[in-house]
This record gives sequence, C-alpha cells and structure tokens, in this order.
Amino acid sequence: MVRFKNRYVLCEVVSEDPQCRQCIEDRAVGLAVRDAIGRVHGDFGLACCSISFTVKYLNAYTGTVLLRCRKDSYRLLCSALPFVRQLESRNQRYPCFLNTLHVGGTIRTCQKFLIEYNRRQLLLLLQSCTNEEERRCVQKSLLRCSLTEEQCLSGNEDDDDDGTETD
Amino acid sequence: MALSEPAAAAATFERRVLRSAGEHHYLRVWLELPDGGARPSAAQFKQLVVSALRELHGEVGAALPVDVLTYEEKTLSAILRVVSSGLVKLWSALTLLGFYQNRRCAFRVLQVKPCGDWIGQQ
Amino acid sequence: MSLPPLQRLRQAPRHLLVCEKGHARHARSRHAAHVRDHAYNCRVSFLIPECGLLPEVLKSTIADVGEYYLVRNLPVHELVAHDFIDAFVKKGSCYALTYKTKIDQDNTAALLPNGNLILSVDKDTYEELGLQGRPSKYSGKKVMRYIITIDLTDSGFHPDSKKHNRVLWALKENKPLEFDFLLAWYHTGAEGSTLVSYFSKNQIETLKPKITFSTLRDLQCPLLESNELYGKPEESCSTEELFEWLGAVLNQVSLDNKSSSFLSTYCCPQPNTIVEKAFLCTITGFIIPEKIIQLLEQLCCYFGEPKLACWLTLTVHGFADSPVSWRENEHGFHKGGENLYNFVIFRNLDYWLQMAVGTNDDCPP
Amino acid sequence: MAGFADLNLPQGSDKKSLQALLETAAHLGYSAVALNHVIDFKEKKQEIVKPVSPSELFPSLPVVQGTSKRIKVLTRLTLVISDPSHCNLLRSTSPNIRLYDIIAVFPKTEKLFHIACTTLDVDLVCINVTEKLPFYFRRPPVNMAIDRGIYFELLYTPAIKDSTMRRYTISNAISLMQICKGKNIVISSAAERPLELRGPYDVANLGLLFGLSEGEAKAAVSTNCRATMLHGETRKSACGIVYTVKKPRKVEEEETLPACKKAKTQA
Repeated sequence: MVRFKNRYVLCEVVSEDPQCRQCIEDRAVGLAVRDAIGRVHGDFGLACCSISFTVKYLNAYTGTVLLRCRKDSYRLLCSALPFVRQLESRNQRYPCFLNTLHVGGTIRTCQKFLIEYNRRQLLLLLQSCTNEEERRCVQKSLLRCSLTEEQCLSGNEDDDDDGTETD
Repeated sequence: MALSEPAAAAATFERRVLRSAGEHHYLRVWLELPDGGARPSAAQFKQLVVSALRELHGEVGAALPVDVLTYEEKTLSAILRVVSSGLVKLWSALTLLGFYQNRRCAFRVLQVKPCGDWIGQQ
Repeated sequence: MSLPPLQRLRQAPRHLLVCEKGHARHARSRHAAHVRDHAYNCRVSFLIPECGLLPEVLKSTIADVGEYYLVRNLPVHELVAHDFIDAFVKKGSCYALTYKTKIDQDNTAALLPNGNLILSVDKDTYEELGLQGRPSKYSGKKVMRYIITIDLTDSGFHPDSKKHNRVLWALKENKPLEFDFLLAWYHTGAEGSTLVSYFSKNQIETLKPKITFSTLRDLQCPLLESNELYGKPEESCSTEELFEWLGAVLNQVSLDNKSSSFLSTYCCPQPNTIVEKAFLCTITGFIIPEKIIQLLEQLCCYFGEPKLACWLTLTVHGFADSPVSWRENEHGFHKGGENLYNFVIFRNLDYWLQMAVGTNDDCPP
Repeated sequence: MAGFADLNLPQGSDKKSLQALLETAAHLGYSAVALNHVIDFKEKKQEIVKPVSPSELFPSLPVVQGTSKRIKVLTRLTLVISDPSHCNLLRSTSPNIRLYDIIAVFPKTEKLFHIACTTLDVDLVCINVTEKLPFYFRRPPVNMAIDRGIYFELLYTPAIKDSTMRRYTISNAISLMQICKGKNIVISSAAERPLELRGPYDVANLGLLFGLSEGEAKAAVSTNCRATMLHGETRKSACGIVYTVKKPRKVEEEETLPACKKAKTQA
C-alpha cells in the first residue's frame, strides 16, 4: 500500500458582489485557481499542482472552499491563491478574492477548524443582532455548531483520517 | 611604501572554507536559430530569456534576477548571470524554449559555472 | 537526498572555495606547494593594474613557459615500460594527461610527477583490466567508475617483478588501452634523451602555449586590503567580490551598469578606483607547475621596485577532465568540472590564495 | 560512467534530415543514439520490417564532439500496443524482432502497462507524455519492471513544442517518480529536427524538473541508457541469460544435494 500525503487548503471566497455566490461551484473555482497557478508559477507549477488537485468541498452559501493537492506542492498552491482575481461561470464574471483560512493534513482538522471558525463568526453576528427574532435564530445555529453533528462536512465519504490516499 | 617589513605582516596566516558560497551562477549560452531571419537585439534577447522563464515558471520565474552580462548579436552567444537558487529554473526554462518569433530555436548551454571567473576555460 | 522536487529546484550544484592569506616570503608559507600540487593546468592569466608595458624579466619568463607534446594513440603500457620510467619519470618531473577524454564518460589516465600513474576507468574496463583499484568516490551507490593507482617509482616495481609483469600484461595483452596523451617533462641537469626522440615512432607533435596580451583602459578596480579577507564595508572588498570582478574583467563584461538597467545589473564592487590601464596576459596550453612557480616568483619581484599598483592577480585553471585536482585528490565532472586557483599578491608581498573546486571534488588542501 | 545516449531518434523516411539529426547529436556530445522505428497496430496491418543497417545508411558517422570517437548508432523498435492481442507478436519469436538492438513498448491501457512491466520481453516501457495519464501507476508492476531491469522512457521534445504537452510531461513524470523513486528512468528526445535536440547536461537538468535527484538525472541520460543497451544485447544473444541464471543454480544445487542424501538414508 502506498500512501501519498496530501494537504487540504481551506479558504473562503470574499466578494463585494452578493451575486458572486452563484459562481461558487466546483468547476469555476477549480478553473480560477488553476489559472492563478498558471500565471504565478507557469507550466511547471501547474503540472506539479495538478497531481491530485481537486475542489474537495464547497459551500456556496458560506463561500467556503476546500482544496486538495499533494503535500509536495501545497506551497505552490497557497502562494498562488492570493492571485485569484475573479470567478467566472456562465459568462458571468465577478471580482473576488480567496482568503486562506487553514491548511491541514487531513479533512478532519480542516473540518474542526471550520466549525470553530463558523462559531466565532456566529458569535460576531450575535453581537450585531438588532431584534429578538434574529437573535434567537443565530443562537439556535450556534448551539448546533459542534463537532458531534458534523453538519458542515457530513456525507463526505472519503474523509480519510491520516490525510492520505491509498493506492 | 616600505618594502622590507615582511616579518610583522607575515605572521597572520588565515584560512577559510566556503561551501557553495557564491551568490550567483554563470551560464555561457548560445542561441541556435535557423539560418536567415531576424536576430534578436540585446534587449530582445533578454526579453526572450524572461519570456522563457515566464512560460515555464510563471511570474515568479520571470521575476528572477537574470543579467545578460555579455551578448554578441553576430554569434548569438551570451553570458548570463543568475542567483544560485534560480539556476535550475533558468536552465530548464532555456532548455524547454522552442520558439523565437514563431520560428524554431534552441538554447545551447555551453558552460555552467558557480563563479564568473571560471567561465571561458578551454 | 530525498528532497521534494520543489526544493531541488532551488539547489545549485555544490562547490567549494577555500581562501588563504599569508606572506610570500614567510618561511612556512605553503603557496608554492599548492602550485606544485596542482599538476595539470590549462590556462594561466595574470592581471597587473597600473601597468602599460611588461618588464623584460616577466616577458622572458612567459616566453620560457615551455613546449609540450601531443602523442596520438599511445598505448598506456608504454608509460609503464622501464625504458620510459628510467629515462623520464625518475629524472625530473614527467607529466602526462589524456587528451580529449571526458572524466564523466570515458576512461582517463594521468601520470603525476611523483611517478604515480592514475587510471580512472569505467566499470566494464575495470573488470576486464584485472588490476586492483578502488571505487570512485563520486559514482553513487552503483559503482560505475574505478580509480587505479600504480606507483611507477616504487622499489617493488622493478622489471621482472611480479607486480610489473602483471601491470604490463594487463595493459598490453589483457585490455590494451590507448589514448592521445599530452606530455611535458621538466628536468634539471644533464640533457638526456628527449620525449620527441623517445616517441619518434609514435605520432608526436610539439606544441607551444598560446600567449595573448591585452591592455585594458580605464578599468574599475576594487580596493583591497591585504588583512581583510572578508572586506570591510566602505573600505575594501572581500575575496568573493574580487573573484567575481575578475571573472567579469576576463570576459570583457561592462562594469558600470545601473541597478535599474534592463540588460544587466552587474557593477564593480564598492569601493573601487579607476585605473588608467591594466595589463592582462593569458597563456593557454599544458602548463607545468614548475613554470607557474617561476612566473609567480617573477610577479613577486615585480614589486621589488616601487610601483603604482597595490596588488596583482594570477589565475590558474586546471583541466576540467583531469582525474585529479590537487595532489591525488579525486576530481570529477558534474556540470562544470572546475578546479582552479587564484593568487592576489599585494605590494608588501602578502598574498591571498583562493582555491576552488566544483561538485565532484575533494576539498583543496 | 558511460557516455551520453539518446535512445529515441525517429527513423522517418528522409535520410538527409536523419543525417542532420545525427550530426547535431554528435555535436552536442551524445556518444550513442538509437534510430526508432515505431509500429502502431491501430493503423492497419503493419509488418515488422528488418531494421535498417546504420552502416549502410551512413557510410561515415560523425565524430562525437570533444572526443575522437565516432557516434554509435543502434536500432530500436517501438510497438504501440492498445490491445492484449498485440503482445502476441512479441511473444512469438519473430525473426525480424530479434534483429533490433532495443525493443520498446508503448502501452495504452493500465492492463497493458501491467503486462509490459511484468511479462513482456522488452527493454523499455514508454510513458505517455502528450496527454493526461489514462491510468494511475501502481507500485507492483513498476517494482517488477525495475527488478527485471526494464527502464521507463520519458520524452522531452513534446515539452518543447507545446505548453499543454509540457504540463502533461512534467505532471506525468512526477507521478511516475512518486512510484519508482527515481529509479530506472531514461530520458530521450524523439526529436524530428536538429533544433528539437538538447544537450545531455541540459536534459539532465530537466530531470530535476521531473523530480529526479542530480545523480539520478545524470544517470537517466548516461548509465541507464547503457544498461538498456546491455539489456537489449542480453535479450538478443541468449548467452546473457545463461550468464545470469548461473549463480542461483549453484546455490540450489548445494542446498538440494544434502536433502537428496537425507532422503536416501531415510529410505
């Protein structure tokens, strides 16, 4: 059995245009990232990163994206992410950028991080709530935010614990 | 200048060993072009080198400091200087360059030396 | 060695640079020994700042660098023949090096003045030859190259000895090796037979070193301080800076670029002065250490009379494909095969010696 | 180390361009090249012809630069196999096949790659560098090939010609390196024009891009090529096979003899 160490890069799509969410889909994100790698690291960088590169998980609602690549080339990937300028799909272009949240060796660590991160975001949201209805709504989501439920990434079957891929 | 005061000056023998100390590497290259057609000027030559780097290693590669120390338009030969950490990148980019202005071309790397002084022997 | 490919991209081939500082007239100075130990030299060049015309003494020393010989298709066993050993190896210093052989691909042979014959052979030849050797240090896990050393002046190597016969049989009948050889012989005392007459039945050519002179005008020269190998900011330049500058001068690189210039950003190290003229002489050929020592001596004497120049340099390049660098230190060819040294001689006869070797080499002595 | 070699110069039909290729190769410092005759079974019925004799084709071979030797020219046959039935040809003792110095196969599917690595009597396995890998490399067949002394061939000319192919070349090469750990790799050109050839040291440097170490990269254009040629010679002349079998048999005899004696005494 051969193990290949992978790296998972968790990032969020930040855009001023709320319409951008429509664009957050596997293909568009993958293309945008590839394009950035091609620009920053050329054919060689693209060739290195393209081994086992996929968009592993994507949440269009929160704008979270989980990318996977080989451990050897994650530096190339991470250094190219800031150069993603736009997402494009169905002939629509939206300027945006990717904010790297976490780099982990396994999907699980990324998941843990994401839950914690979302919790913090909700807490911030709670502070800025104006009416009681909103407040109750956010509090409810906050309570649901724990690792046992694994809301965010449940249903992702190849969630290998050691972040490796078997051959 | 006093010439006969060796004893005092001679006392200090000093030795130091530097491992891969040179900051730069030097390449003596020759651009092979099919006969006829325009030859690049010095600026175009440098542009060609940078574009080769950009193609293979992207903007990061194109940003490598490469100096064209000498360039002879007649023979299309040049001496390039590059920071040592970028040697492999530059060399591979030159190797994989196949076209100049839509004509086939080939970079022949004649010598690679860690110091400028070493180039040009034999 | 299992670096990820991306880090490998940042690694340049290894090389070593040894810098020494000493005094040319010091009793225990080893500078002459270093020259003597570096047997095979293909290019010698020296640069004297503030010098327009070469003194006669130096001129005659250069003219006296001496001839060397090229013998084509010389079987190696002729070098272990006792006629040859008695006539040349034991009387003076005999130098031989295979010509147009690549140390990383072909078989190579070299005869050192101390009487050691060194054969650097690939695995196939080694197995066929049947002589004892040791694996080359730089041929990796699977040994593909072997080094055989035969001491021709060994007392056990007399004619009819078992050892001698074995070597002769191996080189003559078992696996006849033939090379084109560069030869040079330095001897003092009575004239014996010459290499030309000895090898008259082989194709022997007498070659003369190629000498070129040039005068460089308005040259930017770095300021050097003999006590400061590392250089001092604002006061003097370091050895590495000098080395780089020397390379630029030898290759006629322009020295006054701006940091914003597109083509090249190289400029002369700081601090520097402009020298009105400098004399550059280059000798190429098969140059034996004895002659280089003479030249070095004459260059030291150059400062015997008051001169404007503060220092001068002497650069000696070794053959890239020689099997040894200094003494019997193994030399290999990875990408450049460099082995060279450079003297900087100061007015007070302090000297800097820089010795450099490339990837597949032992550290200089 | 052995001299540099380029084991893939497409034979083509034009003698003049081949001559130019040979001259460039010699000038760049290659001391041996192999003329490659490719047979693709997809295209109609192709006969395996006798290899051209280099000495007939070129009365005088160019001298390798920096030496006084002439360049050595070998013949090579490459079979592109896309169906298991194509392998039969290799198994059958076709007289013409035996005449080639080097035999290579270019497997198109994973199954054929497996067969090529484990059972076929070949010297080289070509790796696809012009498109995305149609399958993953698996360790068992690759290890088996390394044990059998079969080498994997990567080409660099496609990487010079086109940016997309360059990406596939590099990424396929790196994928292979992760499995074979840099062992048994040969890098050759497949150059059709002199301007597509590159010098041996340049190619060795390219090997670093493919994930080889410096030593492995240099071996990929020198010692590994030599090993491939020797492997081809062994296959051609059967005496090599006797030679390699000799040693294990000796051990076997020593071990089995006492056992026989034991059996006899017991009986």
